[in-house]
Amino acid sequence: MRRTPPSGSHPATRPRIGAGTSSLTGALVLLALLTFYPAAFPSFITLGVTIVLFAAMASAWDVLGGWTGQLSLGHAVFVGIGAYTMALLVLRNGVAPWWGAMVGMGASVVVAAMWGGVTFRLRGPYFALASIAVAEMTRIVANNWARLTGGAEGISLPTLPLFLGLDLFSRRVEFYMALILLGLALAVAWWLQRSRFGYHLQAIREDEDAAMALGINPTREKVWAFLASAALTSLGGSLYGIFLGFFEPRGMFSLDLSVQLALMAYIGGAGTLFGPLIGAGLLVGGSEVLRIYFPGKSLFVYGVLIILVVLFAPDGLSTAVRRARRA
Amino acid sequence: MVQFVQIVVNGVFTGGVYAIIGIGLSLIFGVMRIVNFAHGVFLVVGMFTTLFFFERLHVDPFLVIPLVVLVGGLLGIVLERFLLEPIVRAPEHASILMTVGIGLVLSNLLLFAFGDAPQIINTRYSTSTWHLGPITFSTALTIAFVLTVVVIGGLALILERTDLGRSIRAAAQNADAAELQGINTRRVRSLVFGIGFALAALAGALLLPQLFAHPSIGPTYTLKAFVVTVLGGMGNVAGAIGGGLLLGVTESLGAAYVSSSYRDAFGLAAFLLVLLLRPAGLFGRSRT
Amino acid sequence: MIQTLLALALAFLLLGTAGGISGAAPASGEPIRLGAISSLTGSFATFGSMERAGYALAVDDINTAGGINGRPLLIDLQDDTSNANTALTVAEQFIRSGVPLVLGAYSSSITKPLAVYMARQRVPLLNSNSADDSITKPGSDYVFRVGQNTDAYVKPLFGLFKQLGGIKTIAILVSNNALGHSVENSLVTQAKDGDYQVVFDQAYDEGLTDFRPVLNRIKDIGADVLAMSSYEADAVALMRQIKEVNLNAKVFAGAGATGFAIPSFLKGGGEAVEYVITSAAWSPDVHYPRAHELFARLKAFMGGVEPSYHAIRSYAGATVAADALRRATTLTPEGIRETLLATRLTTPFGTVEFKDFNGFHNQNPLPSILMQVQRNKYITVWPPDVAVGKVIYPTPVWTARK
Amino acid sequence: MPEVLRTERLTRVFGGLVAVNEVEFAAEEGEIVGLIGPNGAGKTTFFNLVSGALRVSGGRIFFQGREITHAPAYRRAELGIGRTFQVMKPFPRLTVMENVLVGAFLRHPSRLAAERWAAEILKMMGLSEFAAASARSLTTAGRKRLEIARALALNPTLLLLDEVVAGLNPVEAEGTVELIRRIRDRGTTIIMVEHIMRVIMGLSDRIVVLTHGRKIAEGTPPQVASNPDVINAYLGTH
Repeated sequence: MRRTPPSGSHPATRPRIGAGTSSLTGALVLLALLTFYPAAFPSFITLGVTIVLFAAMASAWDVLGGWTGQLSLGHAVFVGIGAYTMALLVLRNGVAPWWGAMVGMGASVVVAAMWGGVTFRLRGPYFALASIAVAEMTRIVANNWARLTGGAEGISLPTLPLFLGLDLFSRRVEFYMALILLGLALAVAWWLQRSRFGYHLQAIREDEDAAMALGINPTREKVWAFLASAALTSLGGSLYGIFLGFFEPRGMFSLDLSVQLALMAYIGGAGTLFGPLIGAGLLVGGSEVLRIYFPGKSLFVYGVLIILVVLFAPDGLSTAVRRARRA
Repeated sequence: MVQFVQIVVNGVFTGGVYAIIGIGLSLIFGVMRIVNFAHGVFLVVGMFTTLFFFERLHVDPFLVIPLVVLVGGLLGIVLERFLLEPIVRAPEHASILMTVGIGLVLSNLLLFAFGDAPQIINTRYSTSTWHLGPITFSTALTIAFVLTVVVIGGLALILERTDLGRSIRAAAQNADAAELQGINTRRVRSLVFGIGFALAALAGALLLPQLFAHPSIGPTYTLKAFVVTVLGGMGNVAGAIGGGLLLGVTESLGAAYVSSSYRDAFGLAAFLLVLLLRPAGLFGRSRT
Repeated sequence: MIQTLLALALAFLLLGTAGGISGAAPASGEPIRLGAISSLTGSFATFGSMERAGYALAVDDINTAGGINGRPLLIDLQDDTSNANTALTVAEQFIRSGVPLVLGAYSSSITKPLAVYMARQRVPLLNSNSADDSITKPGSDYVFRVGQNTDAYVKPLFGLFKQLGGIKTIAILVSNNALGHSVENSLVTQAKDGDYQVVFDQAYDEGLTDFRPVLNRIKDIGADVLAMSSYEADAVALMRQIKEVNLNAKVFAGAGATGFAIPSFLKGGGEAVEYVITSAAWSPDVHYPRAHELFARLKAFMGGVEPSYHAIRSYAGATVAADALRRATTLTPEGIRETLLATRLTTPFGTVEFKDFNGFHNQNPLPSILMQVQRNKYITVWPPDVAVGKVIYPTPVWTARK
Repeated sequence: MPEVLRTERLTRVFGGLVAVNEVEFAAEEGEIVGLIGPNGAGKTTFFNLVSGALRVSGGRIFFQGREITHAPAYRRAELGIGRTFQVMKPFPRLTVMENVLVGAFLRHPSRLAAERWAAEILKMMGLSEFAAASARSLTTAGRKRLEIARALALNPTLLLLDEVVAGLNPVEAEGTVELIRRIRDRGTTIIMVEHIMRVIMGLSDRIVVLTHGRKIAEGTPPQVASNPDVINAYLGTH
């Protein structure tokens, strides 16, 4: 499983340290540009919300999956907890959705702490398999525990209070909320790129034994990464719940959703600042294009794309592009 | 009591089929360290291959099994050569992504070729039964079970007695060491993936007379295969048999006496417990 | 990356022209465009192709007959890829492009978020084929349903039970999804109202389906009726295993239509599905005008594949939409909504009107029919006024069959 | 001289095999102790036990008088035990600088200070010109140095070096030997495993010999070299 090192060393052309400022500028410019999206594409705001929201959730996934190298295929659990906690508190207790989202975030963090505490002793594919099991069990419980979740028939959100005078059901409002969330996720990724904690996570990803020999407590750092990842994903889930207005356990806790988040990050470039964003844009935007140009064949083309990316850009597109630029 | 025995018997027979789904996955993981997310789709490919022969040539599904196995084996070898061999040194997530992509492509090819309606075939033994005292046995399931036992026995013989089997086991234990001993691990990987695909296809052929084929049903089987493999120990071929039987019986008893709506959860709970408490599987020796 | 962006932009421009269905017809002038959303790919694609056939033939017929007051009708059918996000994306584009009415979607799991969105946008949604009660109960002013809801599927069963007599206990086994639970709820409520005893009530997980343990339990308990609800292939597997474990009941009922009421049920199930009674939205042998003829045309359109009732309901949906467009004074969403309220139209599917009753809102109160499998054919046996055959009751025990 | 490391009856069993068998070992501050023995003698296992990468099966380990027998590896690194890996474990996707930085963060939480300290280490190890290169692009010699650099970034009291000279050409080897001396001169205690006798005999103040997991001899290089048990152990296995 180890990469054979190319022989011969060469001094690098440009140091990575200090590159943080330029990527920060890039992120800010990008976010600023995106604020014009609803005005530029008024008929495609829904698509925009989906892309930005999934980009935010994929970035959140990436904190654990990309930066820490712990492949989770169960992140839909946090999407589901975020959506359900918010919606159930709105429907049953009349709690405002933003407070509901906060409670959901808390619940997600608690779940992540237990989940991580128990399964982080597993390494490699075993952790991934365990995450599938946790997510599938959560889905089954949510599907059957009708008294808590409304069961397989799902729940809908007919009305929501105004948020600071804004209608949360307006696609424009949803777009900007998703954008704020994306900004938050990018900020976290930017910080990970250069902070001590971020380097700890990367060291764990690269080699857990070597990381331990350098005084890093992998379980503790992984759990922290998981908590951050879960909290952000959960916020995304709350927003996704509002966006859909109706949802059921089968969709919200689905393995498909978990795999999608991972795919977005990997295809764009896991453990990079913009990778998950690029991946989400490509997969969500791309499948809309495919739907129109290859009616009925979009999933097929999607599969071919995944294969091509793995063969020719195994570290993701953003990494491949950066490498091509350097060469 | 009779009913209990009946339910356990059902569980054992279903478990036999689960075992054969799991063995291929386990073998592939053991030698290649690849968690094959396309495994269920391979099974569906086997179903449709069988269906093709059944409908075009009007041959009994159980009689075309050698053909199905051959098709599966060849497909597996080709896939390995062109798509998995190039990324053999890449990090593990690459192989997971690759198999996800392969699964999507294969299931959509099936969709183009066979359409999206679920395909059900009706054979003489699809609903027939035989009896042993008060216990009823499904004929289709019995044939499937017997064939499973034969195939697993054959596979065990190959692994234990032949040079190929020794190469496979050596590669599974330590690829680098096997390479040093002059074993062509590249060839072994291709063969193993071929065998894995063939076993999944075989499972598809065995299941077709009782269940249905649909291009998008693959992931359900993939998940079952994961559970079986983890219960038995990833990479432990013999363990997969135990894992399959255990899953079959657990689900049967759970569905009958607890609740059928939690059926899949019982298997998953066992899966998680085994992962955490005995990562080498219930039937494996710990390697650390 | 730039190329992708370009492709995206181009796609945006093209969208809206893709997938339009309009017949070459006497009607001329600027076409009137409606949106339709269905699952042409993905897990619901079987039904999407049925809906497509229904819409296409309806547009043909409408335009041949002079269109909408002389203008041709165009139904812009877009694929939601069996995914709610996509359906919402498409709906937004429809609304922004000024479509006054949207038809769709197929699956309840997509129609429900779509309905929530359309109601907020104040553009009417005309649904033909989603069964879930909650779409029109409580529903909204902007959501209209042509097809039967699950309550309506279950109701005639109890009518039949009452007539047959000798039925006291019911066992319920449904798939563990929205449709299954919706049917289950209707069954439990109506059983209670009719003083029937529910002796077994469980859902099963879809997918790899070994029903034997559950069926053995039901066999142990014993029930006069086994009422089931399943998608497609599960229904066949279920009946096969019922035969296998030798589980007998006076009535085997497919209470939620769907898997029990489609042609592949007969083909795949063979003798195992004989005598099964299933609710159904429609059958080609019912006495509605042009029903037979339409069935034959749909079959031809689909290249010989036997159409299910979904195709007929989509046909009816498009017909109802055209009727509302003809009567509307203004072709605005609000105008169409108001005319839809006054709909009363006889279609090959049956009479369509939108009523408020029992908590339902803008729901077509058409009852569903019951069909029994006799000699591997569906024979309509209920309600008496449309029945073409007699129900065989009680179901012969397995050992007594040839 | 104060004692830095001591093991008492340290034992590790794998299945039926006793890889390290009741080994009594001690190292004093500022010492270079050589650990030698034929292949499979248990040297690397001994390192893994001391660094915490493996759990002990029996016996105790003391570091600066404090028992660390059951402390996890990262805790031992915090206390001041640095190590290199025989099978090198660089962080391949990180740059050489970042590799060292990860270790430097242990004593220097602020990024600026950590960077300064890492740069100092790189300079000392002669890796400065590769600071921005990715770790996977280094040659074997470069990686071996990186291993040492990363361990040094911890500012360890005790450094465990596992075959850092083997596999280098004579010039590179000479450089590394020189480095090891310099590290010791800064006051770091070093225990090293090395197959190249010339190197270990030249560097070590004291040598401990393991065979089949047992300590069979201990003493200055000349004492060990003339010990009949040691000669026998080496000749006996070849």
